[in-house]
This record gives sequence, C-alpha cells and structure tokens, in this order.
Amino acid sequence: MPKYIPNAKQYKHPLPIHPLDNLPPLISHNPLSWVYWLYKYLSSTNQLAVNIHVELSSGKHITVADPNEMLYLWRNGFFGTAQLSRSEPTWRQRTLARLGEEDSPQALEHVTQQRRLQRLEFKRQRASFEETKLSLRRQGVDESEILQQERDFLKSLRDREIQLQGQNAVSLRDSDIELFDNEDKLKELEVLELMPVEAVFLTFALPVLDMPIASLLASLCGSRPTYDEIHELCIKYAAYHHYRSHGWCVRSGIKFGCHYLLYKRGPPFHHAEYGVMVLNSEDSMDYTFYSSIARVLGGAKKSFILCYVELCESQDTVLRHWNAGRFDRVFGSYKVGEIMYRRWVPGKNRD
Amino acid sequence: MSGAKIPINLIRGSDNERCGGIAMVFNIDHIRELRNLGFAGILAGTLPSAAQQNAFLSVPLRLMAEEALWLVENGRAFFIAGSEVVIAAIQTLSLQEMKLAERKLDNFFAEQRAFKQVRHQEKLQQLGLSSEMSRTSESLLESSLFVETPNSSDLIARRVKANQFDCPEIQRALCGQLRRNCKNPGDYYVYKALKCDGYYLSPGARFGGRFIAYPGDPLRYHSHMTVQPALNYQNDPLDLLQVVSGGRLGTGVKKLWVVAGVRAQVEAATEEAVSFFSIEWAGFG
Amino acid sequence: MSVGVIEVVEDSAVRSALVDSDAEGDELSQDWSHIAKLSKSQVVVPKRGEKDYGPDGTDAQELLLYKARKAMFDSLSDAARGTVIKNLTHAFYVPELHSAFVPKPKGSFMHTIGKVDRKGVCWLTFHELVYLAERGTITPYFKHSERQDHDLDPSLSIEDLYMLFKSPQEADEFAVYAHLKRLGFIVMNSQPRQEMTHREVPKAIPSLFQSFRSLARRQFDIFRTPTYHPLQFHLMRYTSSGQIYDALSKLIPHYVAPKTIQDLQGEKLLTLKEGDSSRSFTFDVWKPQGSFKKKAPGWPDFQVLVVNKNTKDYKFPTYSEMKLLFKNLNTKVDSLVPESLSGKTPPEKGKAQRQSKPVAPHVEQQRRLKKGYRSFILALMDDGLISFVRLTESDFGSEKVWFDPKRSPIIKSNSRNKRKTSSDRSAGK
Amino acid sequence: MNNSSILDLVKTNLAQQQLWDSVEILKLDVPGECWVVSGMPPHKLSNDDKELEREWILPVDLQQYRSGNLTLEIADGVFTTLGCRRIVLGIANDDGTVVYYFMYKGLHKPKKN
Repeated sequence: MPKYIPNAKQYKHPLPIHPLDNLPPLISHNPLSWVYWLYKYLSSTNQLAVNIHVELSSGKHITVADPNEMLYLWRNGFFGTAQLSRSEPTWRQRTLARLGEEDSPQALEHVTQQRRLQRLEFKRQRASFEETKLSLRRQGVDESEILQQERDFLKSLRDREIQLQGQNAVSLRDSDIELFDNEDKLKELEVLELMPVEAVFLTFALPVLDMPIASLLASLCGSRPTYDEIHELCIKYAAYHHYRSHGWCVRSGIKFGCHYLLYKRGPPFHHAEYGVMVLNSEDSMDYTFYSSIARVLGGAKKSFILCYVELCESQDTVLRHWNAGRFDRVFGSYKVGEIMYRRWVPGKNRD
Repeated sequence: MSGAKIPINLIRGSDNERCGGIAMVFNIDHIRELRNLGFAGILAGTLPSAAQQNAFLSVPLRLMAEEALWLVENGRAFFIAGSEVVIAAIQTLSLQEMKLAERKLDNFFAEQRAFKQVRHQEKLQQLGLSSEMSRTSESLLESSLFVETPNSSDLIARRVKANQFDCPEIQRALCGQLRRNCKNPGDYYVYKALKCDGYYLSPGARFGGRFIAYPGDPLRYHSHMTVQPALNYQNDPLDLLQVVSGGRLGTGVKKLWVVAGVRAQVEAATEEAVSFFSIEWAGFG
Repeated sequence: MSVGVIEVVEDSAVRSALVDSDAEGDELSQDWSHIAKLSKSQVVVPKRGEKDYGPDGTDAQELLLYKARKAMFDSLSDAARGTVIKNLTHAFYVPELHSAFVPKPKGSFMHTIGKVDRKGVCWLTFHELVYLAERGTITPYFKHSERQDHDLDPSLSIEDLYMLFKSPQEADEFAVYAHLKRLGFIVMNSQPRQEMTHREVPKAIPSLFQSFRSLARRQFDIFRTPTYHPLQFHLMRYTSSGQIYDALSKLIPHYVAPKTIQDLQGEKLLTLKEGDSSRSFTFDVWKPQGSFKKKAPGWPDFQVLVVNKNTKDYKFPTYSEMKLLFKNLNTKVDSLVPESLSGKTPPEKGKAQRQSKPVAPHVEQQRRLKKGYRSFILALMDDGLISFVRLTESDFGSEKVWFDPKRSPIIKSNSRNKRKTSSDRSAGK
Repeated sequence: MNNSSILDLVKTNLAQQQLWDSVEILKLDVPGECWVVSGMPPHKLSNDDKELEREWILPVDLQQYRSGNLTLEIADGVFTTLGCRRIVLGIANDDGTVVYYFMYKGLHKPKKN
C-alpha cells in the first residue's frame, strides 16, 4: 500500500517549470548572506535539467512514452491525456489488477465498468417487465392493477441492486498473453498524448519539450502554410494560452461537446466549472449549436463560455511573422473576449 | 375523414410579400381536426381562466411553416393572408350586417337571461321565497351578462367566402413566399419524410434540434428523437463535436439524435431524397 | 353554458407547478387535467399515469389518449374570453395610428399599461391591446375614421387582431411580450437609442479626469504589446509561479469589461462619438412590483432582444454585435456590476442596502467570474416556443486564478510545513 | 475520407482500454482510404441486441483545427459495403481520447429503458 500523499503536496507546482524556491534566506544585517543568495540566484535556473522527449506521428499526434516523464507532466499542471485511461496514466495498474497480478486497489475505470454492467442488467429486467405490462393491457387488466405491479417490480429491482453492490470479477482474454514480454513483465503500452495546443505551450511558452517550436508548427500546419491553414490553430492556441496564463488548468472538452474545460488548479482538486467554445468574433451559428452545448454543460453543472478570438492584424502580417519564426507576434495578434451563455427562466427571475 | 379545407391565417401585415408569415389557426374545431390529422402545433394565446401562467395556453394555435406547407400542399388546408382582409371586410360592412351582429348579441344575452332567471328562481324556491324577480336583482342580472370576445372572426369568414382565397394561383404564391423565407429550406423535406412515417413533430430549438419527433400525440407519448437541421447529403460534413453533445444529450432523456441528409440535385424532392441516421452514445468510452 | 372568469383563485400547489413550467423539461409535457382544476367549471378529469413509450395498439391506450384530448379541448372551450357587462371596458383600434384608445379607462391594468392623455383617454400600444383582449380585460372595437360616435364600430375577434399585426416580427414580439406579462413582469417597448441618451440623466457626472482615465486605460489595452519573448527563461529567473504566470499572461491581449460606473460612463462617451445605431433592444422589462410608476419607471431590470430563429434573415448575434448591444444597454446598475464593485451606487428605492460582510478575495473573485458584468436577454422564437438566453459580458483576462498558498484553504493547513515540503522535494531530486 | 492515421489509436483503445476481443483492421472497398476496425465487445452493447455480435467501428478524426470530412454520403457508403444495421463511430480527439457513438441507418427507436 503506497503512502498517502496529500494532493497539495503531490501537485505542488502548477506548471512544469518551477520557480526558484530553494534560495537561502536574506538577512538584512548580514552582507555575507546577500553574497550567498546572489550566488545561488545566479547559479540556479528555471530550466529543466533534461527536456521531456516527445514523439510526433502522423503530423499531429504528440506523445510522451517515458513513465516518469508522463507522470511529471501530469503532476505539474495536468498536461496530456493517457491514451488508455481517462486522464492520469492508470492503465498499467488497472491491467495488473484485472489479471490478478497485483493486489492493488481497483482503479476508477474498473469500478465504473462494473456499475455500467449492473445497470445494463437492470435495464434488461425492465424491458421484460414492459412486455408483461403490454400483455396485461391486451388482456384488458385494470390500469390501477398494472400500476401496482409496476411499483412492486421497481422495488424488487432496487433491492437487488443493493445486494449486488460490492461484487466484482476478474476477466481474462486470450489476447492478454501478448501483453507480457519475454521476461514475463507487463509491456508499457500506455503513452501520454498532448493536444497540439498543449505541445505548443510546452515548447513555445515554456521550454519543456525537446523539440524546436518551428518544426512542431511545421508538422501541425505544413511547412509553407497559407493563412487559412494556420487560422484555426492560432485562435485555439490564443484561447488556450489566455486561460493557461491566467492560472487555469485547461483540458480538452470533447466529452461535453466543447473545446476546453477550465479547472481551478486541476482535476484532483475541483470539477471543471467552465466549458469553453472558441469562436471567431464574426461567427454566427445556427441556434441549435448553442442550445445543445448549453444543455450538455448545464446538465453537468458547468457554465458555458463563448470565447471569441479576434484577429487585430492583417492576415498577411500574421503570415509574415509566422514565416519569420516570430510566433510571439503571431499569437499576440489575437485578442480574446468572453461571453457567458446562460438559459434564462423568467419565472425564476421575478424577485 | 376528409372534411372541408381548414383555413390557416398567415400573420404578416399588409401586402408583405417578402416575409412569409406566421401560420395560425383560430377555431377550436379546426384545431381539434388538425390534432386528429397528426398536427399538434403550439397554443400561443392567453388562457383566460388561468391568465398568469405559460404552461397552458389557448387559441390561436401556431403551426410551423413546414406543417402549414404540408397541409396546404396536400389539400387539407388553405391560406388566408394580409391585414387588408380585415380592413376591407370592415369597410364594406353594411348597416344591415351591423344590425345582424347586434341582433346576434341580443340573442346571446337573451339566452343568458333565460338561463340565469331559471337558476335564480330555483334558488328562491329552495329557500321558500316568492319567485317574483325584484328590480334590484333584475339589474344585478343585467350587469352580470357576459360579453365574449370570440376567437375567430365573422368578418374574415364572410370575406373569405367572397374573395375565394382557396384558388391554386394564390395558394401557390403564398406557399412560395413562405418557403423562400425559411432559414433552412432542406428542413421541409425532412419534415415531409417524418410526417409520412406518422410522427408528430414539434419545434425543437429548446432541446437542441430543429424538430422533436413523437411516435404519437405528445399528450400521451414520450418523444423519440431530436432531429437536426437538414444537411446536404453530399457536401456537409458531420460536425463531430455536435455528435458528441447530441449523443450525450439523448442518453439522459432516452432520445436519439437524428441527422438527415437531403440530396442536393433533387429540387422537387420526394421522400426518398432524404437519408436519416440515428445516433446515440454507445455506452462506453 | 359555462363562462370563463377573469381572475381565478388558484390552488397554490398547482400554481407553483405552473410558475416553474418554463423551466424547460426534456420535452413538452402538458397534462391538461391540472388546468381543469383551475377552471371554475371543474371538469372531472380522471387521474392518469405517466406518458407511454409509444402507441401499442391497445384499447386502454386509446382511452387514455381520448381522455387526455378531451381534458384539453374541454378546458379550451370552457374558458371563454370576455367580461360581464358591469366590467365592460371598450377599446377602439385606430388603424392609422396602429394603436387603440380606451375612452373610459378603469381597472388595475392601468398601473403598468397604457398612457393617459390630457383628456383622460388611455392609449394602448398594439401589444397592450391584444394582450388585454386575450385576457378578456378589454373588449376591442375597430374605429371608423369618419364616424364620431362608436355605435357603429364593429367589434373585433382575436383572429382580427392577429391579422392586424404589421409584420411577423411584430407578432413574434407580441408573443414574448405576452409571455412575460403573464408572469407579472412589467414590459415596455425599448426606446430608440437617441431618445435613450437624453433620458440618461447621469447619476454621477464623471469628472473629466475620470473619463480620461478610463479612456486612456482602453487605449492602453488596445496598444499593449507583449513584452514576452521565448528566450526569457535563459535570461530571467523566476522565484515564484506567480512571476512565471505574469510573464506568460502578457502575450494575448483581451477585452476588459467595464467594471465601475466610471468605466461605463467612459465607454458611453466613446460610443456617442462612434454613433452606432444598429441592432437595438425590443423590450425594457421590470420585475413584478407594486410600487411601479409609469411616469417614473426607473431603470429596467432587463432588456430583451426578440429574434425568430427559423426565418431567413435571422442571425445569432456575432461578438461585434453583442459588444454594441452591451454599449447600448440601459438597465439597473446593480445588475451590471457585481455587488462588491457597485458599492458606490445610490441604494435602490424601497430596498435597504444589504450590509455585506467582508468576503475572502478568492470567494469574491469566484463571484465575479460566475456572475460576469453587463448582460441582456435574447428571446428566441421557435415556431411558438420561446427560449430565453442571458448573454453576459465576462472577463477572465482581468482575473488571476493561479493558486496562492496563502489564500487557498486547502493549502492553508499545510502552510506551516511549507519550507519542509520544498526541502523534501529538493532532497528527493 | 482517409482515416488511416488514427486506426492504431482506435484499435489499441478498443483492445486495451475497452477490453474487446479479436480486434482487427479492415480496408473498405469505398472511394478514399477508408478503414474500419472490427471486434467482439466484452458484453452486449445494448439491451435491444439479440446476442453478442461482432461490431464495426468507423474511426473518425475530430480535428479541432480543420473541419471534418465525414459526409452522410460517405457514411451511407460504409453501411452499404458492410451490410450492417449499425456502426460505431470511434471519434478520436486530438488529445488521444476516443469516444464511441452508435450510428444507425434510418430512424431507430430509442431504448425503452
């Protein structure tokens, strides 16, 4: 059983670049302490000792494979998504548990799976009751009698559910043999994938990945792109950088049908409170676009932010900066503004 | 089943050809008839007996442009349009007709009086009092007579008869104007195909779609689908982010998220020109 | 024969269910047996179960459907519009003016509806006329221009009134008007912008300096160039995460929402110069209140823009349009600016100013982010169903949410051994 | 519609995160480089299913920097080629996650429960 580490300690740093927080104390009446402080100050750097290695495949998949580096990116700002887990890399632990290899506590995904299976079973029961109900109706049985039967049935379902909780099983597939290498050790299948905007942030804004920004962007948008080819990346990055640099933990919003989710500090601390859709300032979508996202986010108790990104320079200027490698000027040409979209219920706004 | 055609009013002011108009029905019997034909519509007027809420409304019934077009094109209804119908009817109103209206009101009052007197006398008899009507109670009775503001118009009904709105050229022109004014013309083909399958359809913007489809009368049945605005079958890419939010929306409320593609080249499209796909969350991932 | 009534004593349980009814459920759900309880005629509606999945061809289902429809149509037929002679109020529609007058106005509607002229005649806008006629509060007639006496002016039906709408847009706006009126809101047509500005008697005239300052701030915001450079980590040393964030946050410029009355007035000055007159609001809306005065209504609580989403010329407002609408907004100040910043505004009439306790800065920040600043209501007409959306100007760029160990309550408990943890880390490295 | 770049991502995800059996990649005989993944889910995916059967997954790329290219015409082509009543859209996001959605040809009734 690993020692419990409180979140605040485990995720002490909000960014993978750490401040110089081990400087010696400065004592005003002791000039020697000033010299020592200055020495420590000048000899320290915020830079990582070794940058994190990334692989680029099919143009846009940017992955980190080293388990320690994966963990570092996750623990220092919650960057990237482990491909076989929901966010944090847990596949290895989960797989060992599933195959009965290790006596580790069940990972979250496994529990969820069990619950889903149980729910499916109950739905199956429910369906068969519906058929009974139909045949009762066909026989002309009184509606109140049917209603009573339905109540009894629902009660029996609930009882069973309580009974079933806590049960679980180990499953094994033929293909699981292939998961182990010659020395009978579990292969490291899981990699951490970075969203392109995350990778840009971790090369251009913070020197964390071992890749030059120019080659990363060339790989994402082509080597001599037109403005149209860089536009979407530019507005998405401008929005990403905007929220990241104001302290938010920004992660993909795909599961809620939007571009980004904003977390305060990070997923272990808070639920995401905001779902962000990045739009051009002149965009006007069909109303169903707004209403369906608003309903999904509303159902998850998240506020819906329309993040508008406006280009303040000409497209040619931006492209010139891009080609000159002045990406600070490229991204600095965009201005960000926000509108919060909320359903308004008149009856609840009367007093 | 096939009775007389139902008049549908297009609310759009006078001589306003550039705007299509809002399709409305004002007669309760017509609304009942529409319901039996599979058109629920949306009631839009204040219900006088409960005038401080919005859940239960009264006449007029508002129809979607697609519903109105379907009804007219299938010979179930015809359009009446333009405020000049009312103005002209009033300007040509003869003294005789005014007198007729007055007499009608008098008759209505007489009926009420008779009814109330009987009720009054019954009450007095129960109390064992003389059944003579006193002067005060008579004036009380007079002031309690009810004056109704009717839903549908005698003026327009007369005018419609004279004007013969229900002729093919006028109806075709009005249909054309209505269609041209729709935001997404493909939606009409989608509507027709769903109608043909027996669905009751309601406007769906609140729920993230163009239509909500019910397998029967919405009074008794849950809706089955949220239907998206029509896509161009060949050219419009499916917006995957919308698939995600649509699918998620449906899971909670047992509705499928339906996309429909309309083939581009068919102008006078038939039902076969629409392809439907139903999407829902797969339950994992 | 049964007769509708103007006011109904409403069963409180049903009533509360009805008020919430626009809290959009999953679908349209109309159980007319509720409303039958409200009608005086007391149609006996059999209690019935929930909706079914779909038609299954059984007689039982057919019967349930029959009963549901009967309940609905009985309620519609039983609720006749109109009034008893004692309360009869005539209104005459004047086609040339597209409004109506009530020669002998009476009734409580006068508190919030109509304008009385010097002769004591009450003038109604067309929306007001149709709304009152639908309720049965007034009885509408058509005014012949050439006739002096009213005897030969024909009465109008609801159908006639609807046909007299000038455009589909006007009819849609009426639907929104009536929806809000039924809930007790006070609704007036928004004034065109020019009139608005002269009505805008400033509560606190901004000093020249203040407006200059807010103007300068805006200009600074526009021309701010990022000092950011990728090489900074080789040249500079950051001793706190806050410094790193500060450096990063200079790259992307952002819109700054006006946050104080001075900011707002500064922006108004700018807007007047720009002189934009595009999209403006449809309605000014006040929350239900007994003390309302038509002549001195005060600032509205909300402003509403009505659009029909299914017509060709509809467009959901773009960001540029929204920004203009915010500039044109004229609503109560305390709904513009979060409480913490609007402390200087004069207290609302009839409302005692709340004594606010000091709140932790991060809680206050949370409130600013959640609440946002100026907002307006978009009413979307979808073939008879109205969706209301509140669009609020937000400003994430003016807030720094990176965690500060001194502020966060989670960290606070550990702050004593902060030094220890950092030395632990360096030892472990 | 060329979806070759995300095939492995979806295949590995099905086999190792969703624990499907005998997962394979197949090229479809439709215009463009269109591939599908097939496999056996660990349990019935829907109560309306009669039995556990082989499922067809169409990997699609959700690129937030480019508009998609799955038209309904292409989807129709996939249905016709496979001759099945439903496919599963495996939507790969650019953070490496995959989400799965059923797509039925025509109007499908929702689950009763």
